[in-house]
Parts: sequence; C-alpha cells; structure tokens
Amino acid sequence: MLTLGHYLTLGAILLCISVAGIFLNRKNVLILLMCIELSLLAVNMNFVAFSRFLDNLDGQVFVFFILTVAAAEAAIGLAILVVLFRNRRTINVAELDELKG
Amino acid sequence: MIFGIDIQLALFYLFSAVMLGAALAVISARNPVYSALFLVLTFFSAASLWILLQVEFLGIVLVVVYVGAVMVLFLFVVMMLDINLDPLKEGFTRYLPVGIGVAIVMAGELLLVLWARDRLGPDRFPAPPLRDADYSNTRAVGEWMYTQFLLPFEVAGIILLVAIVAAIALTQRRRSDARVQVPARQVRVKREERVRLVKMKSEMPAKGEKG
Amino acid sequence: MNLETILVLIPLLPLVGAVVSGLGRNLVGRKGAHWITILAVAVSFGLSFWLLYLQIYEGLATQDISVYTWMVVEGVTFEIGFLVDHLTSLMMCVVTFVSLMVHIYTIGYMADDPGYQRFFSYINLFTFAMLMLVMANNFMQLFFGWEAVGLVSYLLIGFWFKRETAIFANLKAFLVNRVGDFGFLLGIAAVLVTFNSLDYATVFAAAPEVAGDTISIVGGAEWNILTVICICLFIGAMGKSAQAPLHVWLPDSMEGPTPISALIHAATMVTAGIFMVARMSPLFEHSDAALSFVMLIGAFTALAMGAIGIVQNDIKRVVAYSTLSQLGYMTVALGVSAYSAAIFHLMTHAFFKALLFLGAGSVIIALHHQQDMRFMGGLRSYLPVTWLTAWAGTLALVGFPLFSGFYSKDAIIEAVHLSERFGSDLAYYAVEAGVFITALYSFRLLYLVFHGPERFEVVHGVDPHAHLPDGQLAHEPHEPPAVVTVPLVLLAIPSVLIGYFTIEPVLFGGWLSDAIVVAPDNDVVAELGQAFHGPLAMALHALQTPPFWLMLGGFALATVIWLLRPSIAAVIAQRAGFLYRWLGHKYYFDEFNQKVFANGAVKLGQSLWQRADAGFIDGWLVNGSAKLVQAVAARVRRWQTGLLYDYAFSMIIGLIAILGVWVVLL
Amino acid sequence: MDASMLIAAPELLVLIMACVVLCVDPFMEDDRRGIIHLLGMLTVVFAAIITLRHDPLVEGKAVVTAFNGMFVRDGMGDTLKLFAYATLALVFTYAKHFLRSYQLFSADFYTLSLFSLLGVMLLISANSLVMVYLGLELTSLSSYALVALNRASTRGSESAMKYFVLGSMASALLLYGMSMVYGATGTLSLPAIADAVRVAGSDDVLLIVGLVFLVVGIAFKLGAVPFHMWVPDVYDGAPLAATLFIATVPKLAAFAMAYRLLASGVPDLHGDWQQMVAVLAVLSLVVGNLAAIMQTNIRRLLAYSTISHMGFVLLGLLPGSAYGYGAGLFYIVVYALMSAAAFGMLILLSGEGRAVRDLDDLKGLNQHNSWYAAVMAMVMFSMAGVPIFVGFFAKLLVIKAVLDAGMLGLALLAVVFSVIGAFYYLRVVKIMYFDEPDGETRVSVPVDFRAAISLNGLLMLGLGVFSSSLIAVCMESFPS
Amino acid sequence: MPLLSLLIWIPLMGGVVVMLAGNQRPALARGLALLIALVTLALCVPLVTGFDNASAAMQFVERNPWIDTFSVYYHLGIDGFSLPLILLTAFFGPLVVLAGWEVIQTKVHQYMASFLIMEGLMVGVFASLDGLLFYIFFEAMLIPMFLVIGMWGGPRRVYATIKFFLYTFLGSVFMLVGIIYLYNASGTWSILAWHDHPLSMPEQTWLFLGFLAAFAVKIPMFPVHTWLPDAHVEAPTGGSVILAAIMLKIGGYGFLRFSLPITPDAAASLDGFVIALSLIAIVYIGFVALVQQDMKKLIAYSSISHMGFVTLGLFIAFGIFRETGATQGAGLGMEGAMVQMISHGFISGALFLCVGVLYDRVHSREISAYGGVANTMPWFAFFAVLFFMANAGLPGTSGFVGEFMVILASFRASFWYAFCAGLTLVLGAAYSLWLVKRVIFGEVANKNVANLKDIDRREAVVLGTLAAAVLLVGLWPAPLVDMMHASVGELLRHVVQTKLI
Repeated sequence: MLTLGHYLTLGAILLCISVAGIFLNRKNVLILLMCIELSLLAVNMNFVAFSRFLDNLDGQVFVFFILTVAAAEAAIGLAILVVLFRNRRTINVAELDELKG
Repeated sequence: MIFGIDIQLALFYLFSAVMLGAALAVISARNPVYSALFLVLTFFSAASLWILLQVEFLGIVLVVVYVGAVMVLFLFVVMMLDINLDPLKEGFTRYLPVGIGVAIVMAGELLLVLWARDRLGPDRFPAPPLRDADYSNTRAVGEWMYTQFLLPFEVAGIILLVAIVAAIALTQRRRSDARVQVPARQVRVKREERVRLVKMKSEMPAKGEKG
Repeated sequence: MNLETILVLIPLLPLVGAVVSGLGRNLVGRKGAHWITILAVAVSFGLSFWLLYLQIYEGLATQDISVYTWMVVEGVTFEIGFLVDHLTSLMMCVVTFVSLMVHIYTIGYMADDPGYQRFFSYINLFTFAMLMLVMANNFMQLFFGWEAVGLVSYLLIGFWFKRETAIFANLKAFLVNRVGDFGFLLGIAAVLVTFNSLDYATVFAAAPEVAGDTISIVGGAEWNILTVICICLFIGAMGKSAQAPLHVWLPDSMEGPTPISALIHAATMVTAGIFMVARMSPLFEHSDAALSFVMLIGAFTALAMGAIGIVQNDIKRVVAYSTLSQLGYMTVALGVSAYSAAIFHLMTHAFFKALLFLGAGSVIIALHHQQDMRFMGGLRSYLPVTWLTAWAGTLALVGFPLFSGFYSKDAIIEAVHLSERFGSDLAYYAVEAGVFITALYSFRLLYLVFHGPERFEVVHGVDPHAHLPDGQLAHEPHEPPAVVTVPLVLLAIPSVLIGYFTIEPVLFGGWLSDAIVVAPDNDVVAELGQAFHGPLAMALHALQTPPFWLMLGGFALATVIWLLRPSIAAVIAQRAGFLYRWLGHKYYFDEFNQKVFANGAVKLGQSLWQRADAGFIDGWLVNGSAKLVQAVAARVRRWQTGLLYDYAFSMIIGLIAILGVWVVLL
Repeated sequence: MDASMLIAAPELLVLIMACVVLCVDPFMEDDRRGIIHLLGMLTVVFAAIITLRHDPLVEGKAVVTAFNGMFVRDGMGDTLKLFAYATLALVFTYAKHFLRSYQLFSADFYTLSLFSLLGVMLLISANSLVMVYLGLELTSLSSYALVALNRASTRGSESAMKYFVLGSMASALLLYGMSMVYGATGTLSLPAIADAVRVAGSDDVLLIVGLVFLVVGIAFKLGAVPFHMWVPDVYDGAPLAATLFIATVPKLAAFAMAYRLLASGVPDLHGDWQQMVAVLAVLSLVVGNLAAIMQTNIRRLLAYSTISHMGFVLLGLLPGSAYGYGAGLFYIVVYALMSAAAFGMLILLSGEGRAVRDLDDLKGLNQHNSWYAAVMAMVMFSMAGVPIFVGFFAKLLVIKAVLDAGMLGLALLAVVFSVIGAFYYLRVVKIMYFDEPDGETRVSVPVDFRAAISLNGLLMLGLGVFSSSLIAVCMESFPS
Repeated sequence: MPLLSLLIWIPLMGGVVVMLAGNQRPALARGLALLIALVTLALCVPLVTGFDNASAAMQFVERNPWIDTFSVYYHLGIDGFSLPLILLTAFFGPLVVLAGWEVIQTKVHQYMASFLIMEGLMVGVFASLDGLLFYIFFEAMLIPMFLVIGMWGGPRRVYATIKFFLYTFLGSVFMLVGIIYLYNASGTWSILAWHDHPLSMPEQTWLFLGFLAAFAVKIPMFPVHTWLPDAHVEAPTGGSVILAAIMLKIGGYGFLRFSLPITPDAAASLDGFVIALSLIAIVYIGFVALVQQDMKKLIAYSSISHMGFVTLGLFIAFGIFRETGATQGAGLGMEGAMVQMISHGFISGALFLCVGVLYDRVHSREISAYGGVANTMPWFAFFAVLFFMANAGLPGTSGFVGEFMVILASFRASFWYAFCAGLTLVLGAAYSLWLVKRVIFGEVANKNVANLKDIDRREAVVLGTLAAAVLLVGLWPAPLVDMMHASVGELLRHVVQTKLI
C-alpha cells in the first residue's frame, strides 16, 4: 500500500539531502542554487502528496506557484552569480568571506 | 498486483531510489555540469512520481518548466562562467561526516515524528481514489487557479516581471564600443536639433548697390 | 535692657567682634581689630560680672530662657537657650575675665605677627563658643559649644599654619577631640532616647525615674542606662579635658601662640569637660560605676601626666603637663562626687595656670621665641615682674597654703580621702603622690628659667630679627611692654587670693547647689564642710597633713637637683635611664597612636581602597563583568565567519534544535 | 469587477506606478531623472491617501477580505502599510542623494523598491499561506536585486549572494512548514487553518512540525538568532541605499508575516510557538547585543543592533495578547523610523565616492555639524531605549506585555541586555561628541534631505513626548 | 499658574534656546543661561510662599492625561520631601552657570544648555507623581550628564562617563520592570495610589529589590558606589557639583517615594541589609576616603559616606518600630536623612567648587600638587576650611544637623547602629582635615601655589552664597524641617502599616 507516509518520507529525505548539500558544498555556488531547487522539490513533493491524499486542489495550485517563483528565483540567483563572477572571477564559496565578524 | 507485487509501490520505490540517488549525485558531483544533469534526472523522477499520483499537470509542468527552462539556464550559466573545476571539490570529504551526521539527525527527527505516532496512516489519509478516465487534472487545476487563486496568479506574474527587471538590471552591461539607442534622447529630440533652418538673404543683384 | 537681652548679648558681642575683625580685617586694621574685640569681651565680662553680682546680692533666680527654637521634630524641641545659674555665671566670669586678660596680653605678644586681626578674631570667636558652651540649657547647644571651641582650638593651634608641627598638632588635637565627641554624641543620643528631651531641666528632673532602666548593648548583658549615658558623656569630657588616654593632643597644642595656650589649653576650654560633668551631676549621681570610672581616669592622669612634666625641657610643655595633671585632679574630684571642689579647682586653676602660661609667654618673648629651658636661666633680674608673678603662680599651683591652689587642691585630696567609692584608695595615693610631683616639676621650671646661671649668650651686632642658633640672643632680654605685664599682675591677684575668699561660699556655702546635685550618701564635700572652720584654719591645719609635706619634699628635691647640684640631674637621667626614657617618650602614647591608629587607619584605608574597592568591586565585579561581556562578545563575533556554509550550518542547527526540543522531546 | 479591487486599491496603485516608473525610465536623460524620484514620492503619497481614505466598503467593519479571501484588509495592515509608505518616503529621500553620488541613479532602485513595497503590502494583507509565500518572495527577490545593485562592488555581490542563498533556503524551509500545515488542516486559508486547528486540537504532530518550520521562516525574515547570519553581511555589503531600504520597510512586513502566520493562523498553538519565540528572542537579545559590542564598523553595529531589536519584537509577540501584538507593532514601527534615520545619517555623512563604514568616520561630528550629531545622538539614545525618546516607549510596551504574561525572567533578561546594548550606542555618541575630528566633514546634501533627516531625528523626541497617539493607533490595530 | 510645569519647562526650553545661540556667541549663551537659571530660581519664591507646611497632601498638583492607552498622566505635585529638593535644584542653577562662566571656553552653548536641561529634568523627577513620568525624568537626566562629563571632562572622561551611564542605567532598568509590574497589578501609574495598593510579601520583596537596584546605585550605596569616584574625578566642576549636590539625592528621594511606602513590609524585613550596607558605607568608605590622593576623589568618597546616613536615617524607622513598638524617633531619622541630603547638596557642591577653583588655576587635582594655599589665597582658604569643617559635621553648619538627627534616631534602634554611624565624627574629620592640612596649610609648596591668585568676585559670590546656605541651615534648620513634618507623618503612616494581602 502506497501511503502518504511514503511521499512525506521521500520529501523529508530530499530536504535533508539538499540541506546537507548546502553546507557540504564549499566550493561552488552553483551547486548551492541547485540544492535550493532540490529543497523546493521536496516541498513540492509534500504538497502534491497532501493534495492528493486530502483530495484538495489547493496544494497543487500552490506547487504551481512554487515552480513559478522558483524559476524567477533561479533567474535572479543566476544573475547575482554572474555579477559575482564578474567582480571576483570566482564562485568559490570559501572565498566569499570579505564580509565577516 | 502482479506477482504479488504492488506495481504502484514498486514504481514508487524505483523512482524514489532514482530520485534520491540523483539528488545525492547532485550535491556530490565534481563537475557542476554533471550536477545539473543529475538534477534533471531528479526532476524527471519526481515528475514520474507525481504522475504516479495522478497529478499529471504538475508532472508535465515540472518537466517543461524545470527541465526545459530552468535547468537549461543553469547549464547555460555553467558554461558561460567557464569555471576551473579542479580545486572546487576540496573540503567536501573533510566535512562529509559532519554533513552526513546533521542530515541524518534531521532526517531522523523528521521521520521519527512522521512515523512514530502513526498519524499518517490510511485512517487519517485514505488512499486517494483513482481518477476517472475523463478527469482532467489540468482542467481542474486551471479552473481552480483562475478563480480561487486569481490574486496569487497575478502576483506570480509580477514576480516573474521582477525577476526580469532584476536580471536585466544586474547583468546588462553597457558596452562602450556598442552602438546603442538612447530612447530618452530620441524622444526628447527637438526640431531645432534635427532641422537647421538657415535664413539667408536672397541673393539678388541690387541695382542701387553702388547708388 | 531686660535680662534676656543681656544674656543674648554676652555671647553675641564676641561673635560680632570676631566676624567684624575677621571678615573685615582690612577694613578695621590692626588697631581696630584689637579695640573691637577687646571691647566686646570687656562688655561681656562686665555683663557677666553684673549677673554674678545680681545673683550674689540680689538673689537673682536661675534663668532658663530660650532664644530661638532650632527645630521641633516629633514633639522634641531642639532649642538654643541659656541656663544661667550660679555655676554658669561663675564660669562666665572666669571665661570672660581670663579671655579679657589674654586679649590685652595679645596686643603685646602678637605685635609683630601678620595674622594679628585673624588672631583677635579667633580668640573672640572662642569666647563666644565657650560662652555658648557654659550657658547652654540643653545638650545640643552644649555640643555645639563643645565642638565650636574645638574648632577654634584647631584654628589657633594651627595659627602659624606654615609650621609643619603646628598643623600636625592641630589636626591631632581635633581628631583626638573628635574621638571624645564621638562618645559624647552617643551619650546625647542615649539621653534623647531615654528622656525624649535634650533640655537639662527636663532631663535632670526625670533622671531619678529612669535610674533603674537598662539597655542591652553586647549580647544579653544589661547595662544601666544612666551608666551608659554617663560613661559616654564622660568620654567626651576625656577628649576635651585631656584625660588619659585622650590627653595626647594637649602637649602638642603648645604649638599655638602662648596666649591661646593660656586661654584655651589651660584656663577655659580644657575645663569644659569638668564643667560638663559637674553640670551633669544629677545624672552621674545615679551611677557609681560611671563615677568610679571617672575617678580612676582622673587619678591616673593626675599622677602620670605630672610625672612627664619632670623631664620636659620645653617651658610650655612643662606647664602643659602640669595642666594635664591638674585636670586629673579635677576629674578625681568629680569622680568622688566632689563636684563643687572640682569647679573650685577649675576656677583657681584658670587663674594661676593662665598666669603661668602668660608668664612663660613673657619669657618666650623676651628670649625671642626660645622655649627650651636648657637655654634659659637667671632671668630673674631681667624680668622681675614675670619672675614674681611666676612665683605666685607656682605657689598657687603646688598648693602652698593660703594660695588659691592650696584651697582647691587640698579640698580635693581630702574629699578623695573621705570617699568610699570603689577605687578611691588608689585615687588617694595617686593624688598624694601627685602633689609631690607637682612641686618637683614646678620648682624645676622656676629654677631652670629664673634662677641659676644664664645658659644663653648675647651676641651683639646682629640683626635683632635674625634667626639665631639656640642659646644665642641678639640683645639682652628685657621685660615686655605693659600690655603683657599688666595682665600678669591682674591674674596674679586672683591666683593668690581667690581661694581664700571664695572657698567658703563655693565649696561649703551651697553656692553651687542650684546646679549640682549630690546624693547624700556621696556628699564628701558636706562631710568636709563639717570640719571646715574658715580658710585660715584650713591653711593652718594643712601643715599637719601629708600633702603639705609632700609638697615641701618636692620643693626640697627640686632645689637640690636643679638649683644646688645641677649635676645630679644628669646622673639620675643616666642611672634611671629606663624610667627617663619612658617619661621622655610620654609612656609611648604618641608612638602607639601613630603606629596603631594613624598608620593603621591609613593602611586599612589603603587596603580597603586598593583591594576591596578598586580590586574587588571595581576590578572584579564591574570591570570584570565588562571584560567578561567583551570576551564573550569577541567569541560571539567570531561565529560570523563570513562563510556561507557556516551560516547555513547555523540555521540548520537552529532548526534541528527547535525540532528536537519541541517535536521529539515534547 | 468586484469590491476586491477597491479594497486592494493601494496595492494596485503601487503596482501601476512601479510599471509606470519602469516605462518612463528609458525616456529620461540622466539629468532629468529627478522625475523618477518624484514619481516614487507621488506613489507613496497617493498610496497613503488611498489607504487613509475611509472606503465605504471598509467602513463599519474591522476586517474585510477580498479576492476570495486571499487578501485581508484590517487595522494592523493599514497601520503597517502607512508606516511602510512613510519609511519608504524617507528611504527615497535619503537614497536619492546616495544614488546620485554613486552614479546609480536610475529607475532600477525605484522600481525594485516599489515592487518590494508591493510585496510588503501583499504580505501584510496576506490571508492565505500562498499569499504569504508570494508576498514574501516578491519582497525578497526585489531585495536581493537591490543588494546587488551596485554591480561594480565586490562586497555588494558577495552579500547579495549570501542573502540570496540563505533567503532561498529559508523560504524553502518555510514552504516545508506550510506544506505540513496544509497537510494537517487541508486548507491554505489562514482563518480556515485557525478553525481547523481549533477543532483538531494542538497535539497534531504534523502541525507542530509545520509550526517549527514556520517559526524558522519568520525568524529568518526578522533576522532572529540563529537565523540572523545574513543580516550583518548584507547591511555591510549592500549599497547604503539598499541597506537603508532593507533595514526598514521589509521589517514591517516581517512583523506582519509573523502576526499573520502565528497569531491569525495558529492561535491555538500559542503554547507551543510562544516557547520557540521566547528562545529565539532570548538568543537574539544576547547574541545581537554581544556581537555589536565589538564592532568598529558602524553598519555591522547597526545590523547587530537590529538583531537585538528583533529580539524585542519577538518578545512582543510572546504573550499572544492583543496588547502584546500592539506592543510589537509599535516596536517595529519605531524601529523602522529609527533605522531609517540611522542609515540616513550614514548617507548624509558619506562623502563623494566614499561611503561611511567605520565608526571612526563619525569622529568629532559635533565639532562642525552639531545639529546632525544631535540627530544621530537622538537616534542612538532612542535605540538604546533611554527615556523620553520613542525607543524607550517601544521597549516599555514590550516589557509590559511580557510582564503581563507573567514572564518576569524574560523581562529582566531583556532589560539587562538592553543595558549591555546601551554600551555600543553610547560609543557612537562618544565618538561623535568626545573625540576630536580628523578633519571637517562637509555635508552637502539637498535641502529635502536635510529637512527629512531633521524631521526624522526630531520624531525620536516628538514621538516620545507625544507618544500617546501612536501608541493608541498601534493598540487599536488589534481589537482584543 | 502651573508653577511646577514652569519650573520644569522654563529651564528645559531655556536649554534649547541657549543651544540656538550657537557656538559663535559664547557671551550670549552665558548671559541667557544665567537669566534663565535666575528666573527659575525666582519662580521658587511663590512655590515656597504658597506651600502649606501643615498639609501632607500633594500641593500644586497638575494632572493631565498624557498617554491614554495606558493611563499615563502628566501628574505633578509636591510635598514636604520634594519641595526642599526642588529648591536645592533651583538654587544650584545659577551657581553652576556662574561656576562655568570663564572656565568653559569651548562649546559654551552646549555646556550651558546641558545644565539647564538637567535642571528641568531634575525638578521633574522631584515633582512627578506619575511613576512613568518619574522614571522618564529619572533616566533622561543621564543624557546631559553623560555629555557633560564626556565633553568637558578630564583625561579618563570616556571611561568615567560610560561607566556612570551604564551603572545607573543598569540599576534603573530593574526599577522599570518593577514599576511596570506595579502598573499591571494596580492599573495605574499614580505613585500615590501605589502607596495604598496591597501587595503580597514575595511581590513586595522583588519590587523592593528592583527599587533598591535603582536607588542604591544612584545614591550610591556600598557596594555599587564605584562609578561615583570616577565620574566625579573626570567631570568638569559644574558636573561634579550637580552630580553630588542633586543627582545623588534622587536616590534618597526614590527611597522615600517608592521603596518605603510602596513596599513597607519588604523594607521592614530587609532593613537590616540596607542598614548594614549604610553602615559599611559610612565606616568603610570613610577609611577609603582617608587615603585618597585626588581631592575630587576624596570628596566623592566622602559623599558616599554621607549618603550612608541618608539610607540609615530612612531605614532606621523599621528598627525603631520593632525595638520600641512606636514610631517615636523614626521621624527624626527620616527628617535627618532629608536634612542630610539638602545639607550634603550645599557642602559637596561647595567643595567641588573649591576644588574647581584650584583646578582652574593649577590644573591638578592631586593633593600633593598643593600645599600652603592659605598663604596665597586667604579668602579661598577661609571658605575651604569652612566647607571642609561642614563636611566633617561641625555643629553650626548644615553638615552637623543631618548626621546629628540620624545618629540620635539610630540609637533608638540599636546602640551599635549609632556607634558605627558615630564613627564618622572621627573619620569624617580625619579625611577632611587631613586634606586641609596638606592643601591649605603649610609652607608654600611650589611655584604653582606661589603664583596662585585669590578668588575673584564671581567665585566669591558663588562660594559666599553657599557658605551662607550652609550656615543658615546649620544654625536654624527649623524652616527646613517644618516643611517635612506633615509628609513624614504621612510616610510613617504608610511605613508602619502592613499592606500584605
């Protein structure tokens, strides 16, 4: 029997992977952006599952918006990345420490 | 049920495994291009899972929007930036134990609460009924979205607009060697700047010139 | 002019004089200053004397008037007011008379001093303060006068404020007095608590009622409240009247100009304690313990301080120790309830001691401020008036029959003899021995100063104001001007005579009975009175009593040692080295105080300041917490590494923690 | 067209004007850009007028909803919006000077700010989880871009990157929480969620998990410890104009978000979120104040001080009473004004091409510019919570609310840490007043800037002395 | 005429006006400041004449709503405790202006404005009957003082002024929590209503400790006194004067207004603690003062020691009540404490002015930098000795009255209280006169001293006025204490009545 729990578990694990990715990745900002996409996917997984199991469309619509926003977010994120790269000639996470303390 | 195996369940496990594996590969691949490609795989698997749940519209959108647009954008940027790949993976293994530890703790916590008290079982969330053949997920979502979710829909549009504006504002470079139009100047151009009226005395030989 | 106005005027005139001559010193000039002040004191004296006259001949009743209300709190009235009874008017006359003499004398003594007006201002102020003290009708005003005389004494001891020794002495005097005042104030507090009033009249009237009351001070031990009050008050008297061990300031106070040594540190201020105890007799009479204490302290002072006088070389110091010793006599008298004897001795002592001091001053002027007796001798011929008056004073001091001191001192000795108070035997031996010692140092002084060989040489042809080494003088000594000698003479007269004429009324005639209360059991003076058959008879009778012979013994010994065989002195000093040193160091009281109290206080203060205040509170607690905050802050700040994954990590840890606590644990 | 448009008229105006600015910009020459500024100012003025106008539909009802219950207009919302306009007007006034002197004066800042304002307004009026999310994203995305606005600045792009990554991560976590809440209640509408929770009771584990994630999202937006790490870096790295914006307007929205999600959404879980919020508040107070002490960089100092202020705002939320929310609202409004003045001062003092960063740049300000020193001093004392300045009343109300709820320990902790905090504010005053200046700082700002900053500084005093009405407005925004 | 408001707002607004005079016209700033201070002082005349000594009720009451939402009122009024302190404040206004007349040459307008604003705020503290209003004045006062010390202070001024600010701030926030709690419990900010509001013992204890934190720091009591020496040493003369003469009194006033009547039962149970601290202050600080090398520090420590009498006098009431079962004597202690505050205001103010006179000439506060000042400055020496004598509690000066009353009162509670308090007679004299000995007396110690000029007319007016005040209170304290009787009676009524619920 495929239950809601299966999907939620999947979402949870996916979230953990993405979160782990964010701080395990010390070199490439791009990967961070991807991790964010992953975590959004985890959320979407939850919404979709809930939506289905509750038989309620709100969740699916929400997922749609999330996807839209995620696209916008990716656009801005990449734009910032480009600016960053132009300024620093690197996207190494470990070198982004001019601001600290 | 085929051979005592719940096909749905089997497919779920299959796609799940692929998805999680791909996700792990995303965060651990040496090359960001691979990461991006693994991400694509992840999304594909997710889309499959959703379709398994009969959420077809979103499954399609995921593939179209993500794989078709966002991931391509990613790849595009990866290529454009032309980053030196070799040193980028240092430190990954050093912090791996911590990372895995934290991830496991977090996952453990989440799963513990999700499963421990068995609140997610069929009693509360019965398995969704299979849709009728003529049921259109897309139509249902669409109707719901354009009525009930009108305002969010508009706002989502605005967000996309902002993304455009922001992306342009950030990345557009004014190159000194490029010939660009300046609309402001074009609009505000005055007649005097374009047409030069020269008043000249008519050149007529005057008789009384010497007179 | 009604009586009240007069009473107010008596202390007020000197105050006005002091203010005018002090604050307006440039306005009135030197002459103006001494005229104003002398006039003020003279009028005061005249009025005081007139009061006395009224009391004696018109039977003027006791005056208890209130000048103004200082404040009223909780129904307790604090007032400024005057109580004038026989005791007061006697004191007023003594104070104003001696003061007047000193004022006049000062014109000569301070003639060259740049602080001339200031000096007059001070002694006028002193007269005011002393009058406030003796005329007070309540404890608070008494305390006011008490401290005010202390202030003036402080100012006058340090009159020559450039001298290190002088300003050391005045500080010391004030502080030691303050120790006494501390007790005094506690006594006043106890009075207020016990009687709910500070008025003499009320308090004395209520004294018998509270006689049995007790107060618990240490642990459960109950003390008789009146004993506590009296001992506290007497501690004040010990300070002011320089009773051991609070006597240490008096010898040092000789740093002040000689006129004030006469006025303040011999005749008037130092007797304030005696006056006070006599005034408080209605309280003291209820406490045998307190009286015993008074007596023993007095006896010790009388004997021990006199002994020091034998080895002193400074002329003023000898007189000062003699003052201490005489104050001891008075205190002993108080201790055996012979209050009137004490007052009587106070009066005679005021005259002859002022005389002796002024005489010493006269010598000092003549020798250009040389005070060391080792550089004197044979001055008899140069200073005849001084010499004669000094003899008169000395004879009064040693209690030679018919001289004033004889009557007062003999009365005290007899009273002690008669007393049955605890410890009175001891006191008796002490005062007897004291007589011998008194004679010894008194005649020593006379011989060293006026008799024997001249131990100074006159160097001619140097600037008369130049500072010469000890033993050298720029010109021959000569008798100072009349403003100096006239007061000597005027003081010599009462020094000789007043005892003879007043012993009967003051001591036995009940003259002071309106002020002094003596329980019938304790009344040794009355007992004495039964054996009294007139002053002449008393003088004759004295020839058969030990004091007379002891006095003669002292005289003889002094004559031998310091007049006939001066070499003996050195031999004794060598042989009795230990005793000599012991006396020379004044029983090491000063050293002890300096080491334990002065240095101790400074050390304690230092360590409290450096260790507790700056070290612990400020360093540890205040700056310590500031440092702690800073250290923690520096650490907290380091968390902000600037690295994205650390930031993310922090968020995740936060998330995990909240999840863990609220979802898993709860 | 139903009444929805009327109810959301201010939002519509802002949207339209943002687009107008966007379109007008290309047709402007550099020296005519003042028009953009004017348009921006007009937008906030008219938005304020529209908001203030008593709409017949609104009249008589405390709360009206629109767009199928997605959008809600109530007293708190209007108050917050009005103050958002006011702060934005200040931001525009101050920013104009900065942008001009950095050659950044284009429509970008204005459009992005206006879009962000729109996001703020939507977030304030959100009545559904989806609207919360979208409003938040609209605000955030514009903010990310604003931070990176100075494309030549390495600090700017670095901080934008950090802000972006962490912000996106935070929204993902928030979304995860929303999904859980959705799963537990089956609805996205906040009032419906509240009803569902009331029925279901508070021991639903899904709900609690969701709540944790919601709180994390809110904490990030407010900049509460340990989700605060972006704050100092962004405040420091962003162009001053962007910092000025980020430090003010979105904070109002963050408060609204917290209120909408926690108070309107899950009031019956008050017992649970109260404790989480308490922990966050305490951590913010402690870490914010401590970290600020060691700063020599005034922007970072202000950033950490913001974190500690957010601790106070969270304290205001704690009691879960109308009074507490009112106190929180008052605090956040006051904070926005103080923050605007503080960063405005930094812009004022930034010379040509050199933005103020070090505390030492303020050295001896009193010597030559005593009025501006006084303004800054008033702001600092206000932030420190010294009476009569308005910051004191903000702290007072919050502490009163906390005590109302019987949390004496928290109140004591708050006041003790506000004393520790006072130290670094005093240091700023010390530098301005007690130190000798290195040289004369020339202040060359236009008159509207001078007027605005003076007014802003005087507000610290004026709102303190006449705090009555502002307090009343904030308190009445939450009918109890 | 709203006299109290005028007394608050004339100096406050006057300060702003003076500020407007600007840096370029110091003479104008000085003149304006003096004028405003004198006007304020003149306004005290109707205040005194209109004051009814016989009434314990608040007088000159003004009450207007201020913050409706939580019933804060602009509520002013004075009784026998406030009036003398307000008079003291107004009295010092012109003196401080005069004291800074020539010395302050930089930013004169800010200096004068700071003091005027401070004056207004201090009057506000003494006149407030609304708890929050009180707190606001109480705290706002820190700001001008912070600036005064920091801007015109000595070399370590920054450390001193920040320490001063944070110390007092830390103390007072606890009080803030306390008064908010009271408001929540009682629904009003009215201090008078709080006096009658019943509270349980734990509540009272906590509130008492909160108030204690604020007022103990302010007054200051051992062991939270260490800000005072630093602040005093670094402050300019005017700052020291105001700090010592008036600000410290606010702590004592706070005890009278808050601690005693609002939490009488807690005060009664903790009186031993407070008294112990007071006695430690008197004795311990006496010893510490003895060894100070810096004149201002010495005076500062002596202030702490003297303030010990204030707390002792206030809290002795409980001991007396316990010991004797009656309040007889308690009033004496309280009035003694009040008199001590007023008198210490005069004396310490005068002493700091004296040190200021020397400092202006020699620029050193070290005792060892002086010696034999009397030789070159006889008039100064006269005043200095007078004030130091007053500091040592000489009868006839105001310094005596308060100590006298408190010692008398404390004897009723315990012999040992009186004993320890009485030690000040010796210690006070020791440190005061030792200083006099080293600074005023002796041979001219060095060239600086030899070149000293005696006080000029301005300084003479300032010191002379203070001398007159010191002597007046010392010789005739009746008018001063008469103001308080009714209020003390009222306070005692609150103090001995339990308000436990």
